[in-house]
Amino acid sequence: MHISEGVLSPPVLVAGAALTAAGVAMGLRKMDNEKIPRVAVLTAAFFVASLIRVPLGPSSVHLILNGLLGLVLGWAAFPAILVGLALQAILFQFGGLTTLGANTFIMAAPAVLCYYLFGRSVTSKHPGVATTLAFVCGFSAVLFSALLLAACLVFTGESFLHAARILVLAHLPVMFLEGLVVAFCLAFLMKVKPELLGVTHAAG
Amino acid sequence: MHIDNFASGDSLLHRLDPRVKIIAAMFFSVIVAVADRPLCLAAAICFSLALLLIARLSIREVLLRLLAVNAFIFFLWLFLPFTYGGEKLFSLGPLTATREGIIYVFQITVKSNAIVVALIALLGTTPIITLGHALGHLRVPSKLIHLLFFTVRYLQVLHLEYDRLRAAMRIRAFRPGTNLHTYRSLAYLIGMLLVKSFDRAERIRKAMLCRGFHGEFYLLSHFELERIDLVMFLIMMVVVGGMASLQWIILK
Amino acid sequence: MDNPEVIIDLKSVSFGYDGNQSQRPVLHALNFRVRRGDRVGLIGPNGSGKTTLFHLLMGLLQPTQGEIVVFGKKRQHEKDFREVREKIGLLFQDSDDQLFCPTVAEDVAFGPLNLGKSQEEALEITRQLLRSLALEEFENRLTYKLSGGEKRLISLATVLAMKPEVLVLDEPTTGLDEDTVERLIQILTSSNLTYVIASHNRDFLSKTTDIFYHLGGGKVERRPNISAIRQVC
Amino acid sequence: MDNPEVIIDLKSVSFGYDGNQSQRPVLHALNFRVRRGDRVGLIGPNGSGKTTLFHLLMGLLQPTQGEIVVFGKKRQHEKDFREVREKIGLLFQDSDDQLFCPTVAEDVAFGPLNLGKSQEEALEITRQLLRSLALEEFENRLTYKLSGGEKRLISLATVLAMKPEVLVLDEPTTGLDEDTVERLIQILTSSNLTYVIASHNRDFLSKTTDIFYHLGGGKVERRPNISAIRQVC
Ligand SMILES: Nc1ncnc2c1ncn2[C@@H]1O[C@H](COP(=O)(O)OP(=O)(O)OP(=O)(O)O)[C@@H](O)[C@H]1O
Ligand SMILES: Nc1ncnc2c1ncn2[C@@H]1O[C@H](COP(=O)(O)OP(=O)(O)OP(=O)(O)O)[C@@H](O)[C@H]1O
Ligand SMILES: [Mg+2]
Ligand SMILES: [Mg+2]
Repeated sequence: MHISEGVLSPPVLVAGAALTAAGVAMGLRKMDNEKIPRVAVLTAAFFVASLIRVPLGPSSVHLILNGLLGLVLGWAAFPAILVGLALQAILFQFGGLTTLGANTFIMAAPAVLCYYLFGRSVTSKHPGVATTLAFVCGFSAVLFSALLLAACLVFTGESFLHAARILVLAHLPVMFLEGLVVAFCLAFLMKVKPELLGVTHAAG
Repeated sequence: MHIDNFASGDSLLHRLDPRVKIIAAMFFSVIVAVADRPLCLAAAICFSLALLLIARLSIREVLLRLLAVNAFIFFLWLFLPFTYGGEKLFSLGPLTATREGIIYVFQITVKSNAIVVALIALLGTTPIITLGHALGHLRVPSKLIHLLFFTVRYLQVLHLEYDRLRAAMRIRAFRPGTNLHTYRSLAYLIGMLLVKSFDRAERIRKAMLCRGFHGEFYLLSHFELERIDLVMFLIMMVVVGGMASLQWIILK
Repeated sequence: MDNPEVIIDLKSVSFGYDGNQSQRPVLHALNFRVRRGDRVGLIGPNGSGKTTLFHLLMGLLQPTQGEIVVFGKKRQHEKDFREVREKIGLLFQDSDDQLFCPTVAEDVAFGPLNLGKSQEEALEITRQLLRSLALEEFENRLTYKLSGGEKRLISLATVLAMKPEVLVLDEPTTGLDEDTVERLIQILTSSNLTYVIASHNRDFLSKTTDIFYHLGGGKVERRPNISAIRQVC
Repeated sequence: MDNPEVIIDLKSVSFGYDGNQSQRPVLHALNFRVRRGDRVGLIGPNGSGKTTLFHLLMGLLQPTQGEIVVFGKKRQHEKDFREVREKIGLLFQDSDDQLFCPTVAEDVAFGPLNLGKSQEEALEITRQLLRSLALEEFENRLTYKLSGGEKRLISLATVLAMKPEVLVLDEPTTGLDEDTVERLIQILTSSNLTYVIASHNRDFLSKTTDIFYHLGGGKVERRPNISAIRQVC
């Protein structure tokens, strides 16, 4: 989910950059030097996970996993996603420099939102509740991202309205997929290493 | 996982001070991203192509990259010509394409590709770690730089770990498809990857303690601006300044 | 292809890792043949290419030259190897890389599920197998928290759950205590599977296998008995 | 404490991981003593606790029971171990855990910088050390692009850069080709450091060490020579 260079209007670019700068500043404040290696290794893990091609009908998609990333990293999601996107921009030329702010915000803001909305509740003792919330977390993180992306386009120009609407709709299957994957993944983490989800709370 | 694909080379651009390249790339990207006048955009494309030639990169490789980058642009071509108001050009069933709409998407296409090509030629030609050091000198917060360094450092390590787990799945006849079994298995794979990363981070922490780490990181790299760096910097700034004046001053 | 009994036939296979700065290939025009019922021991020093050989056989790596014929068919593409992977079970050298599900039961059931079994069938196979290996107590344990030896045995179970015709074991005894090694010998010798074992453990090999090959200099060579192979470890 | 020559003294140390489902502790009332100038080889099967022992010694894990006396002082708290870590250099089992800086020079200089050296001094130490190890060509290489053997040697350099009095090496030869092993033997034997090496490689141990311990069942026991230790690998 990247917006290419040259698409967004200057006000949207500036707003995206400013919001991301604030988020990153917040994330860096909450991440002292000792935590950098941990955040970085997990960032690398999420980066690798986002390269996995997941079949979806006749085609396949890449996972976004920003909901899960938010649960694990909390506010550090901002610097983590910024670094991830900068790497993608330099390694694969996805996204770019001027859109880095907007693209980061599109993915990181929902991640942090998920951290606040679901951070504690997904660790619920009741497995049904935990699974449902995990699904909702994965689903809504992508939904929020798609909506933010659409908003960026529509604020750039009315003429993008149609394209933006289609973009959100096209992401619907991805949202279900992400919900499922995050639910399964969270079940795994809760069983195997619940400390991983505690990282955020210790950091918060 | 290939990192620093375009960084091996010995062209003028490869040798240029990374700080110069970063600043030039920044100014260029910003100007082009907000520009909309044909002359300015034409100049931008020429500048990008010139950089590409100076960097002597494999054209094939660059085109392959551009193909992937243009997926989003292609998507816009499906919509914008028909939703941008203006003078009717042709109709496709109920849809009417406008002249202005086509010009608008064309503009976006040019801008996007000009920026990406310049980024490949300027930033792609520097190893990512060197870029990090340069950003450190350009006053990007050091926490962010170290986060970048650690992430790059462990990207391959984790990718190899992923490859091994994936091979373990393959030899047990795993074939991905659109079904719950696939999603569950891939989710477990991701979970295992995260758990292993978490454990590795703990071992790294211990290794750092053993070497006396007490919360401070240091950046060791230093760059020397040579005459050629200054000359190139001036040239690029003049070009970018020229583009800006084509956009905002000349022929207003 | 000419002999129906030959089930694995590597013909003049060469392989080198690109990444390897020393340009010398790991395997060089190697020939290796396994017939149904063979119990083969493969000995070679560290880095001689045992793991590489097994990965080529399973289609996880592609040879730079030569042919891989398994079950009478030449195997070249990913889809040719699907059948190979259903019938040949590989135990990885590092069990840490082989288990990825949260619980032992889920990991063992993963293979059968991939072979198209239903959840119930897969669970049934899992239970039965764990029982027959005297590992039933592990069913609900977390794979991540198993000890090295336990991981090994469970990895073996995940491979056996696919009911393979041939087993390929890459250094199965590393990290196992004596009791576990005994148990492994028991499991192997009481099965009537065809198998190939790469190991540094001569004692183990002489108890489980009767055909010996030495891997070195990129080639395998048959030896009349295990003591004809110079101490390597 | 009573004998000034003893520099490492573990007294009746016990340790178990909580996470370990099998409740048995990894180390049990273990005694282990190293004197200045000793060159100790430690052999034990996988999972016997070699790495755990080393981590206890460095204060990376806390014993559940027993005392850790290093350089004549009882070490209990994090700050007691700061001095230990300056004087004892641990080479980790996995070099990827140990080389965490982007470039070789930065990685080698990391320790000296933490010991309070200035940038110039640290860089000078780094250059000199790399030269003395014949690794000067690596100075500006990126750590993630090194091969396994190169990573090992550079890891050793990062440890040596802190000018430790004692070296503790956790399986230094795994994954190394013969030339690198030779080089390692050379570096170790030509130094006059006290060191403890855990390794499965008997040949390597017999060339580098002269006091042998066996770790098993949670205890270490001294053996007169390496062949008195039952084949474990
Ligand atoms: N992914 C890789 N990239 C580059 N070189 C590799 C890779 N894997 C293995 N090698 C090299 O190929 C050679 C053969 O390796 P392989 O793992 O097959 O040996 P092995 O006989 O299994 O050794 P061991 O007894 O240590 O398991 C070695 O020299 C090794 O360094
Ligand atoms: N972080 C951990 N949590 C729980 N158990 C652990 C942990 N690390 C090691 N263990 C267990 O402690 C025991 C000793 O492990 P250790 O790594 O010290 O052995 P080792 O002798 O170094 O083995 P190797 O030769 O494989 O390196 C093993 O049974 C292992 O499974
Ligand atoms: Mg091997
Ligand atoms: Mg160990």
